[in-house]
Amino acid sequence: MNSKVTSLEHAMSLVHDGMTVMVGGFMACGTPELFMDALVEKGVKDLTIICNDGGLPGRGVAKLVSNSQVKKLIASHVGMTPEVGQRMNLGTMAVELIPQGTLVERIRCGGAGIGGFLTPTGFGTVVQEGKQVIEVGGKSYLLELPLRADIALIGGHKADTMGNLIYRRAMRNFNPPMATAADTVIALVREVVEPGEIDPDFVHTPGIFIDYIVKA
Amino acid sequence: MNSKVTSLEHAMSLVHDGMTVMVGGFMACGTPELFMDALVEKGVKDLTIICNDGGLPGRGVAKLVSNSQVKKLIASHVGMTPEVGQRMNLGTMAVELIPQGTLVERIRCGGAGIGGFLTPTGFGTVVQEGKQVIEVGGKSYLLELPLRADIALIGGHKADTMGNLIYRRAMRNFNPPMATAADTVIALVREVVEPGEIDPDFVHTPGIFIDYIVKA
Amino acid sequence: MDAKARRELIVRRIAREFKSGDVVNLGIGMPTQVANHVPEGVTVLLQSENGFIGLAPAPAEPDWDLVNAGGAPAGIITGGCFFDSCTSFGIIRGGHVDYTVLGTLEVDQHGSIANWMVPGKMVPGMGGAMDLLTGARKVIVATDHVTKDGAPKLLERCRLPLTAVSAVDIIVTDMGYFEVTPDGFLLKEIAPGVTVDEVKAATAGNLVISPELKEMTAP
Amino acid sequence: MDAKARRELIVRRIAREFKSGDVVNLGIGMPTQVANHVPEGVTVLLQSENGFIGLAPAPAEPDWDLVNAGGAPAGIITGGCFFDSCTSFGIIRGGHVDYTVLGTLEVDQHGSIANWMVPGKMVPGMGGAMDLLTGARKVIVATDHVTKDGAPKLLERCRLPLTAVSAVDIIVTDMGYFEVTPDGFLLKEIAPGVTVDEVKAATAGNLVISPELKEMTAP
Repeated sequence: MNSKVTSLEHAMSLVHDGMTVMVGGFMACGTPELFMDALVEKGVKDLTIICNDGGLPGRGVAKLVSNSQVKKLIASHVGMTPEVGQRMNLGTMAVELIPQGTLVERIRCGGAGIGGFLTPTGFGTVVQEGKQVIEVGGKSYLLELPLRADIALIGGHKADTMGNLIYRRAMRNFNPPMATAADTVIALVREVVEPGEIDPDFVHTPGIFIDYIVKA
Repeated sequence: MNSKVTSLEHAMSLVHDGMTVMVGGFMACGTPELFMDALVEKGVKDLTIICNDGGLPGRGVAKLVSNSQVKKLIASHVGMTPEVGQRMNLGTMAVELIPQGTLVERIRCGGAGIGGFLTPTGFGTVVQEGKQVIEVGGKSYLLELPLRADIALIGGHKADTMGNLIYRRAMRNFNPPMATAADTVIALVREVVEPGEIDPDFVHTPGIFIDYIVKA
Repeated sequence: MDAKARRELIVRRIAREFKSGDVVNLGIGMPTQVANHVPEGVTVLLQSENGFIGLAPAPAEPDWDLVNAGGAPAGIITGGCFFDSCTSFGIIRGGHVDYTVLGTLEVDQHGSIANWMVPGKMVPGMGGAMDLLTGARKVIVATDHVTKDGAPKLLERCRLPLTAVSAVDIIVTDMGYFEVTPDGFLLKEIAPGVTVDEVKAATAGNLVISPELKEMTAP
Repeated sequence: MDAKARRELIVRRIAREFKSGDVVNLGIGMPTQVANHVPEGVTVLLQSENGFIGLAPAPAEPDWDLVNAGGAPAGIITGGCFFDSCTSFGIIRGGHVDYTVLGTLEVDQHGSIANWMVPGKMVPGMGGAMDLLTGARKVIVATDHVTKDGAPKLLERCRLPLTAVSAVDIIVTDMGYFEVTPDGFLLKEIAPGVTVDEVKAATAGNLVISPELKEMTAP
């Protein structure tokens, strides 16, 4: 089988104006930072970004926000990046806030062919607005729908050339579910090894989910 | 913290007549075989067993079936154990057949506080009977509900005394989701080590899900 | 052709559908044999729904922690990996399996398929078949064209309880290669020594003959 | 008491709720300090919702792959483990977290809580708070009893947009320890130097005084 390793340039050529892009990481931990820099340089615009949060000032998706490349940000928390709030208030960027557990489960559903799921989270709050409420066993749940993207940009620690991936420490977070839920999945890793060098019992993201690997 | 390691005798004293018991494994691979033997010896009865399959003749949950300890078997496949079919036809044991992906996802939901999920699997078949059909984006899905048990009996390879577990090869199958979806979870493992001896990046089942460990 | 030769023709033809890197799940029985005929230079990744990618023949000394979806000893390729059943069916249901190949009792011109139960007979259970049929990107049915009694298996509508509705894309039998289309079974390739009239006589649903009908070869 | 002493009283009291092996998630701000006051001999497992069990102070040399839910460097105990956000919220939503401790803007006698947004102000987002509130087995609110302006934070009904409905079990303030009951806020322990009348005056919802009212000590 051909190696999935490609150049940064080729990988970033797959991201176009107006696309929906998932970006892994939590407060920029596990975010493929080099991809953020490359997208700033490339200047691709009108992106819809799905990410746990807005990053930190000058780190993570905040770089794309500062450079006015984001049309809409779908996240659970943007409190660490005041600029997100400013742009939201100015109306120059839309922000959709989703409870973190619901956000990650919607992404998982998008990758796992599940048409939706019932969660108690957000019942009786503004999160409920516009959603179907379904009672099961006397308890009320919101029906939440799957999320998918055109591209997922994820951050890993080590990969083999077949795309089998491992993460280190807390960098895993949103990366594994996002790797399942986009038409094209590109991983930035620190180290690339040959197939067989990662123990098959301890692969975090199976290689079949990964389309391209870029070595940082 | 106290070690979660206990004796086979104590662990099996927690299983009582009439309980719903999840048993991990796939065609007896990854099934805690010693627990099956101990339950046969103990003679606990009227069990509702949730398992991927009926095991193989003389292996896995087939041992409990042969010994007339199972009131109802919930599984995706029982074709390898003719005795299951015979008892079903004689009316001495109830069998509920569920598509494998739906079965494991129902268990996951039971452990993850999800009230149900929408799957295309089984739409337009007998699996649909009695279920709510929900349309999302023009596609029809069945609403499937969570499954939980009183006890989950799972099979692992190695554990630390805090319950952190790893599996080997294909023995993982239904064990990790079942470990999340029962009031009491008991794991049979081949080796017990001290905390810290399993790399925290490569734990398959976090120790918080495990109540008791028995060394085979 | 004897039964063995007919089946070899079917599985050899199916094995030519794949390209390198495709993720393929093979059902038990005849579909399993497809793995033996994948052309040289093409590397497919076999998914085993009990929890791994990279299914390979069992080593001489079986490892009972490593079995296939039938519970028999198996192996894994270099670069394969293991996961739990949730992930396995996320892969299946989520469209990450490119092809599944299954046998059948009946298949109809709408792509609906019945291959898991015969009322009144022992019911083995659907296992992962319903998920594979709804989830795989392309579903290929590998089947003899008629039953042992000579009755058509390709029907206008399935009569047995369905395994999935409108799920089948391609049917390969000992008589030909068919695509399921809105107009019915589209015969695209015909087996050596078989006539179109014979196919028509042995098929119960709408049959459309491709204007580019070719011989079904199995090198 | 000054603000620091009041907060120390609150977090010390909360830290005495746990038993060894409890899985605890601490919100940012005052709740984080609870970790510093868990009695000797009690080992709780701190869950960090960004993906691990066994949150510990950061080592001297920070590892930026290992941060807490606020994005700051953290550590992990021996025997802790990492997982992805799906598993993390399966743990939270599925009732595997024994206690969550959160601050609040308002909490009401029905256990509903409002702590994530003030209309017209910058909205940071709910993060994992809504999931923690609905999923944790016991929800403990750690809060000053009144706002900076002296207005009650314990209300008959929350006025701000809710974070969760009927979710809170216990409220610990600088005035006392309260259980949320069908009859309202049940005052079970009262802070040193505070009178029941003072609590009444500072609380807007139904207040019930426990017949076994004790002093809230924080050794």
